[in-house]
Order: sequence, then C-alpha cells, then structure tokens
Amino acid sequence: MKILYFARLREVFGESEQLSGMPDAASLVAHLRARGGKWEEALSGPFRIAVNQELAGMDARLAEDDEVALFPPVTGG
Amino acid sequence: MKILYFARLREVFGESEQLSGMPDAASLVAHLRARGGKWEEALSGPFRIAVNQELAGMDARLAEDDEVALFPPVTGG
Amino acid sequence: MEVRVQEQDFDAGVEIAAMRQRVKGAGAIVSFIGLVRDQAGEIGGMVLEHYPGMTEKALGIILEETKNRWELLDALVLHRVGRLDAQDQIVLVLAASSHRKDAFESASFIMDNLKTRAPFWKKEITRHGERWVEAKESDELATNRWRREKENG
Amino acid sequence: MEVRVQEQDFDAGVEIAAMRQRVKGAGAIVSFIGLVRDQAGEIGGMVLEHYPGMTEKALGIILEETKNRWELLDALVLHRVGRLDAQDQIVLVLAASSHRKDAFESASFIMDNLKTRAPFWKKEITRHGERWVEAKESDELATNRWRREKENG
Repeated sequence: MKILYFARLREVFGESEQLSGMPDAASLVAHLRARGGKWEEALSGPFRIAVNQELAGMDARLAEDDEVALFPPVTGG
Repeated sequence: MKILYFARLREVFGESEQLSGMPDAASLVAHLRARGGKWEEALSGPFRIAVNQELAGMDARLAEDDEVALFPPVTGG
Repeated sequence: MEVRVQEQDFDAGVEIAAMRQRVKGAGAIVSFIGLVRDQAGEIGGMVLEHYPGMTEKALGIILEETKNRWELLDALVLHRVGRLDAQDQIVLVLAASSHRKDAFESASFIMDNLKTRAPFWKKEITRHGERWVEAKESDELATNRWRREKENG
Repeated sequence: MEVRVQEQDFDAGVEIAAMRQRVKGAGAIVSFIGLVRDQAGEIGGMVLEHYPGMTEKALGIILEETKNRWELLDALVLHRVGRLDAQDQIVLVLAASSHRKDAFESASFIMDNLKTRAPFWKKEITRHGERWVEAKESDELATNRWRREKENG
C-alpha cells in the first residue's frame, strides 16, 4: 500500500513510501513508531489518518491497494 | 405635531398632517380611530408607531414639536 | 461603519474590495445579498418605500448594537429603494472581523434586525395587480432569538 | 455545487454574479471570504499545502451534507493553495437559498467543516522563520456544535 505524508509529517518523513502487510491503521502506526527517532517523535503529537482519501480511525482495515495518508490536524480556511 | 403615514397607511390617509393636543401615542390613535370609516378600518390591523424616528409603544409621551409616524410592520431586506 | 440608502444597483465585489482596503487585519468578511425572489414567475417587480431619516437612524442603531456585541472591525448596510425587478438585488450587508464566527453572526444579526426594525415596505407588482407584502411572524421570531441568546449568555 | 482549488486569486464579485446568473429564484446569497490575518505585522506570508484528490472529495462530501440539511440552491467553495501574502484572500464560500437563514447557516456549516475535515495546512512565514499553524480546539468545537444541533432537533 502507498503511504503519503503531508505538512509537518512530510517534512520529517518524505512525501510517500510503499509498505505491505499492515492489516489495519493501528498496525501501520505501530510499525512506523517502531522505527524510533524522528518517527517516534513526530507520531507522538496529534495526527490524522485518511484511507483512500477519507478520514479514518485507528481501527480502519487496510488492503494492499489502499492509499493511506498521515498528516497533522488540518488548518485551512 | 407632525403626523406621517407610510406604505398602506399613506395610501389611505395621505402623506402627513398637523395635529395638536395629543398627550401620548394612545390618545393620538384613539383620535384617528374616532374619525371612523377608512381611519377605523386601516387602524384595526397591525401597525407601528415611531416618535422622532424611533419605534415607540402606545404609552409614549408626545410633545408639540414631535414627529410621529404611523406605518405597517416593516418588510424590507 | 456605513449605511447607504439608494435607488441604483450595487456591485458586491466593489464593496467587498473597498472594505478589504479600509480594514487591515480582518480575517473574515461575510456578505449577505437579498434578492427579489420570484418563486412562481408571478412577480413582475416591486416598489420599495422607506422613511427617510428614520431608516438611516434605525440602521445606525442596529450597527452600534452589533459592534457592542461582537468583535466587528467594519460593517456596511446598503439598501435599495424605488422600483426593482424580479431577481434584482435589494440589500447588501457586509461584516468584517478577525474571526469568522463574529463576521457570520454580525451579518445575520444585522439582517434579522433590519427585517423588523428598519422602516422599509415592499409592494409587489404581480400579474393580478399590486399588493403590500405582509410582515412575517418568522422575522419577529428571528429578531427575538438574538434577545434571548443575549439574556441567556 | 462547485469546488475549486487553485493558486491564483479570485474575485468574489465575479463569482457572486455568476451564481446569480445560474440560480433563478434565489432570495439570498451569503458569501464568506477568509483572509491571511496579520495581527501584529509579523506575518510576511503563508504557504498553503493540500492533499490533491482528497481535498476535492472532502469538500464535495461537505457540500452534499449541507444540501441534505438546508434548502440550498447552489454553493461554491474556492480555496487557494501555494504562496499567499498578508491580507491575501484564502477561501471563498458562497451559498444561495430562497431563505436567508438557510444561506447563512449553510455557509457557516461549510466553513466550520472545512476547518476540521478538508486537508489543507498553513505554514506561516514570519520574521523569526517558518512555522506550521496549529489546529485550534475551537474549530473542533464549532464542527461538533452542528452535530449536536442535528441530534437535538
């Protein structure tokens, strides 16, 4: 699955990466945090997850062809 | 005092008239109603009173140099 | 703060641009435009009468109340009078504030109070003749809602 | 119903005029303009990032919800991205309805939901450097208020 990062998270993690074998959003986040360092740090603050361009919770199921995005709480308008 | 009429009341009563010796708004209205006919009829529906260009109640005191206006409930905007 | 009563049409874009120039530091500008509605293709036009002098005074008081209640940086009320056709613009209200909630509520408060306290009267011209528009109870209720909200909060 | 995301500036007057042309029978058009606020003369500008694709989808969903809840004849959300300067226009929301209350509440609902659900991020450029704008709790509360109002009535 494709993982996208935006705003502050993009500056720390880069624009995107490919990952596989993540059954749900919580597993994905745990996997990223386990990388330690900047990953653990950046994901300790508030962030949001979107699955296929819709906001989702940590319990969201993930499929291999999903587009998953992690980003800070939005601040437009 | 000068009495002004607007909208539906203006069409029935004319634009304005001079009256004197009306101590308050209620006396003025009673005086106009006592004329009977179109006066009684037009003042049987809802209407508003302004004294010196501010909305006032029937208990509003009147002075000889006041500008008093009678008109239907407003419908602008 | 400005009140204008005029026969000629207005351009909301021009008024908004002028307000942006005047007001530095605004974060939000809300505009309301009221139009001559023609629901059934019945209304050929409208004549708007007002009470010169009282109109400006009443709108000025409403703007003062708005300024006392919200963080309002600038406001404009522009109301047309005279002959209007279907779909013509009747009224423009602008409210500028630092915060969107203040701008929205200011514009809404001004319109609700204008509807019940500013001396304008509409006479519709239909195929069947002319008729004075009746005041709506819902407008009185909308004005009273602000009074209640103030008392409760 | 229209959603636009663009770098270039917009003219609210042109958009309002276009909506008036499109929508026959509207009685009220409410517009909201959000501006880059510079409270202390500190902000030299701003960069607005977004999530292409999701932005349009999220705004489309918000417009659908608005249409289901109010009598909405037409609506526009136009949001800028990229580099903006102090006092530049960021966002334009238009809502047209037969009734002023529906137009006001629609525009306000769209803005409140845009603030918490549309993927835009602001980075301020100040004299002291750049910083990502923090989300405000008051925006979450504003969005939640609509949810509560719906549940209560």
